Amino acid sequence: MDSKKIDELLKLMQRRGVAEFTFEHEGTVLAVKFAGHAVAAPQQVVTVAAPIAAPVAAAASAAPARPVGGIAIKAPIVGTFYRAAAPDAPNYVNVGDKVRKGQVVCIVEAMKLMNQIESDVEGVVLEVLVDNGNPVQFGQELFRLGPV
Amino acid sequence: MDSKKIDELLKLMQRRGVAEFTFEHEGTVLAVKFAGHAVAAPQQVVTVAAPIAAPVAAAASAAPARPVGGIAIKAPIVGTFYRAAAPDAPNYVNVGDKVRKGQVVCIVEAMKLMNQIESDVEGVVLEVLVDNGNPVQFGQELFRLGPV
Amino acid sequence: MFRKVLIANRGEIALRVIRACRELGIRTVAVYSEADRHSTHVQFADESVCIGPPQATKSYLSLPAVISAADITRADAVHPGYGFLAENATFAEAVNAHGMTFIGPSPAHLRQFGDKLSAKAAARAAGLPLLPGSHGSVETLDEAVEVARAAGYPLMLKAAAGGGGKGMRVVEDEEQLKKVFVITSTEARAAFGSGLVFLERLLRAPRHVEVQVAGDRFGNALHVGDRDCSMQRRHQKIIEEAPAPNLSPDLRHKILTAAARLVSSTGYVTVGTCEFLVEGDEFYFLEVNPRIQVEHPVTEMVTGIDLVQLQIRLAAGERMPIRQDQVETRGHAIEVRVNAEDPWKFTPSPGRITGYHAPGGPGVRVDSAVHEGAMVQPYYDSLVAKLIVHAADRDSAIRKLLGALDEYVVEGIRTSIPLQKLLLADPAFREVRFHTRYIDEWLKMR
Amino acid sequence: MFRKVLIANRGEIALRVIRACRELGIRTVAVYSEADRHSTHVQFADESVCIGPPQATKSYLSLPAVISAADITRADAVHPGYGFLAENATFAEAVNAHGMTFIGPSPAHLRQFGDKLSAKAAARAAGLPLLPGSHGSVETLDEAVEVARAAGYPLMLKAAAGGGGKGMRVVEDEEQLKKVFVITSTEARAAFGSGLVFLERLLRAPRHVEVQVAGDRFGNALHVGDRDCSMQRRHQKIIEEAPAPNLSPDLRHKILTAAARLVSSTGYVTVGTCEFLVEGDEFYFLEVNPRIQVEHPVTEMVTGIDLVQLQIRLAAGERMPIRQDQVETRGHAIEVRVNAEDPWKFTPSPGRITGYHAPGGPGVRVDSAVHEGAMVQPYYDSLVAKLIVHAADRDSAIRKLLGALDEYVVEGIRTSIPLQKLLLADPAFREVRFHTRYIDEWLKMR
Repeated sequence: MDSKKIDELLKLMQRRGVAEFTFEHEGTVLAVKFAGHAVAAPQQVVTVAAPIAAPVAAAASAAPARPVGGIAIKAPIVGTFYRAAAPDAPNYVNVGDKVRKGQVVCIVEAMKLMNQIESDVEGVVLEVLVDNGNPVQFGQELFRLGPV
Repeated sequence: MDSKKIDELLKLMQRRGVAEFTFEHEGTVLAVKFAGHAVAAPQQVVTVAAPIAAPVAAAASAAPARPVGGIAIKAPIVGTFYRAAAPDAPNYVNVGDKVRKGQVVCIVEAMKLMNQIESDVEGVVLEVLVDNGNPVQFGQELFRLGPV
Repeated sequence: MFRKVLIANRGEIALRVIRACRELGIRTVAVYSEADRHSTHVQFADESVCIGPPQATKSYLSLPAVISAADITRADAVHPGYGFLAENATFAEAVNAHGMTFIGPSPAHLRQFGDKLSAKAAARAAGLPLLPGSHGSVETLDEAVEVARAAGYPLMLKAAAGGGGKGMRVVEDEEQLKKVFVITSTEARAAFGSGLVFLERLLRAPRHVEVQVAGDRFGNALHVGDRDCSMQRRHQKIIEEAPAPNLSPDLRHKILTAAARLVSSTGYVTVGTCEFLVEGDEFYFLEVNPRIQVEHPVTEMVTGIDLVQLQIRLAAGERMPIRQDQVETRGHAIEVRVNAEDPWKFTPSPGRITGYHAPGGPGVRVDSAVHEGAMVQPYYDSLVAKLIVHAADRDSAIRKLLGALDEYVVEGIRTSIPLQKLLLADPAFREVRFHTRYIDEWLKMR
Repeated sequence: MFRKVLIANRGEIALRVIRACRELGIRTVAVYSEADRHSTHVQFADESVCIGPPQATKSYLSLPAVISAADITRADAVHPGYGFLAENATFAEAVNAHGMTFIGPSPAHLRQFGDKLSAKAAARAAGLPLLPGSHGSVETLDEAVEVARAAGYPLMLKAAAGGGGKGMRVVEDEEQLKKVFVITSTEARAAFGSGLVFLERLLRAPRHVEVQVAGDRFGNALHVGDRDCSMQRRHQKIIEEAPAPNLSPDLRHKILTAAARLVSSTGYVTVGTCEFLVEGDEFYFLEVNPRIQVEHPVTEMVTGIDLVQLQIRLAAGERMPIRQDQVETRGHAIEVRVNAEDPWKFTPSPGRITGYHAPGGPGVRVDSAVHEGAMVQPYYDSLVAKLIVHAADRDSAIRKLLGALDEYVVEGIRTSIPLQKLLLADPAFREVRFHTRYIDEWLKMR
């Protein structure tokens, strides 16, 4: 495929309003994306990553990215999530409460140790994302906070 | 697939309101995404063949696509290429000769049979691409013809 | 030993032969159609030659194209793989006539075993048990009726030149025989060029047991263990295993020695397969496959013998490198054929493989010619890969295979994997309560 | 038997353990760092738990994170793989303290064999030959000089807590010993927290021969054959094979029985490796690796024994399922480690794999956790895959391995494959004229 042929192809595609195309012929591959087109997924026009959609393991508790808005407080360690210091104690925080930076918001138990988890942000509790006594993974969202 | 065929395809797809498509035919692949379409997650628009660049075997005689211009006469069978009917006979054709459709231009020997190869096009011989007595693969270019 | 072998095939078997040649220090020539330009067998051979357009009749099945490719690359032997020209006696003759070696049996043996009637005659001469029936073609309806009365119903009426389940009719009684005799013969003539038909007792629930055999030019013949290939859909094998499970030692011994006896008495050279039907404690000769078979890996896994290397060495005139008492089986092996097809409708599913992950680890073997980005062509058979596992016993092998199928990811095309997972988990398979029509009946029940 | 096993590892060994568990009918839990979210071991486990950020110290090496993940998934055993926490006695204790089983030896055995001096003491007690030297730490220079005179030069001065080639110095004569004694001890204290050093005779061209061993809770101990891992670069094994080639039957027998004796005398439970140096007809105990090793597949290939399944069964308290006389080796196996690194400079080469084709066919095993599109992380060790071949003899295995490496396509990152091809083709390797420093010297000569 010489440059004449390529130019011909480019002109043709532009004329027909093409944003991107790939042309493959006898081992030659031409992949083109025209400028001025906001096309999503810019990383690898070609050779799509296509992470193998294999039997995706059911996570102990898959962290759902529920788009409630606001900022999340995430679990800094793996363990069991408790909303209160003891079964009969009041919850550290409830929906609607204002939370300061450094305030304890819950406990994550790991290796029999009760780790007090402090908020690293400020805001009002919009939602509690994990039920009391449930396991949480590292990085799992625990609370959603909105602006004060 | 020439540009006329491609243009035809593009028009057809546009008329039917297609946003993106992939067309594959006998080893040729064309993947196109039209502009002006907010296409969601173009996950596998392309998936280029990406033939693994493995130890590519040396073909018995790799068919080089030498861009001399003009039209090619290709080998219709595998075998040994001879320019003349016998070692002491004159070449069927030489550079500069005019060739008619149906004219014998060479011999390809296969299974001890001398197969006379006829030209399926008309023109003037610009170049002889294979040396006398050399092996040729199916589809390998033998001669280049220019306009009369 | 050969210096350079041309492989007249494509796909996984072409790659299998390339691997065997490489280990034997033999150079390889791949041939390919225009559709297979980027195929794995072309990439991994030492040389390659384009022999024609995508249609198999004009490329892989074209005798002049293949011979000529061997000629111009100065190959000294041709390996036909399976399918295509593998059992074509004319092709084998042409290879020999061009001063090259056909890696397979002689043209005479291809003819002998290519014809059902002469194959059965050879088996009978070697003392192998045959199914009751005509033991040869029946010419007239009267003759057929007489043979049928002696053999007993139900019977199969078969075209002598048929195969793969084609040209066959079940006959339940004399009335039906009278109805279908002429039409079967007429159809056979139209379909296979020969109207010869024969009669054979129909077994209701037989198992398909076959024996891997080998012979050399010095009269040595041996068996390399048995396989069970009863799990078939419309006579197409789907799951194969070695050894055949639940055979009594006595019956197994009888079957194995019968097969070796046939090799010995016919002077067969290179490797082949002797197929039997087994019902209860009885076994009956079915046919000989004079080639390397798709399912040969299960035998390799349990015996540790490389059958393709053995085939090449025997074709090159070497003496049998092993004695019968050196053939030992260890553990159990199962193979499934991963086909590019809809697992339920069995319609072909060619296309580009957009995601690929093959299973691995101990006891897992993959014979394939595909990879991510590879194109499964619509022109040829739908076998994409063979997955073979080997474990200490049959139950472990089934568990291993199920795990490996779970790991097997093929995206962009549909494959037979979902069907195979169900079949492997089926109690009848686990408990060896199956026969050659089991899958067909199972599919009807679903 | 266990119901659910948490695998405290990643990469190919995590997948290897998943496969073993699946065959034993055990559920699996994968743990992963944020970088490994899309890794194969996560995809193929029954459950998975994210345990921390990419840095290993905060994820795979974090004792609380791993224990806690086992806790919340209610696993009843933890398999540590190799590396990371595999030989950490405190971790094993914590696993036990949480009511779970550590799939490996007892914490006491981890401590005994984790310390070079107590390991040697145990070996000496079992009657195993040791290299001449201090057989314990030397406290003062005077003591060192005395020991050195008795053992003979050249010597190695080693930190008791060192390993993997770190904290070692070659001492050619007494003068040099006087120069480096104090500095080595001081460095050892800084690097390993212990300044204890010992002296040992240096062998000029020893081979590294190791024995796979196993023991159960009922006092049964056996060896599962030997391996040669002399092909090392800076004490990192590059090519491993089984059995160790060119050992006299007498020497091999001595080495194997010595290893089994050590297992027996120490009451070691589960699988492990006993390493020796061999020079001429002499062999010397080196150390015990109380874990499953990277190179375990070569032993699996020649013996047909699944060592990871054996390890799990022994950890679960089962009796040894095989007798010593049932351990038979068949053929020869070789493994190469495919690392993501520059083959000549040995610098890591992480990144996305853009093209991938793994070899297959008979006798070829791939233990990997990658595929096309997979990301090789920069945070962890560079092992991408292990390629293992098995053939009838060593020469065939080398040819098969070279062919398989030719088929192995890994695009997007650099790998050690080109180096390994050269090494396998090297006459010294083929003729077994190598020793533990062979590759380092060979690299200098290039």
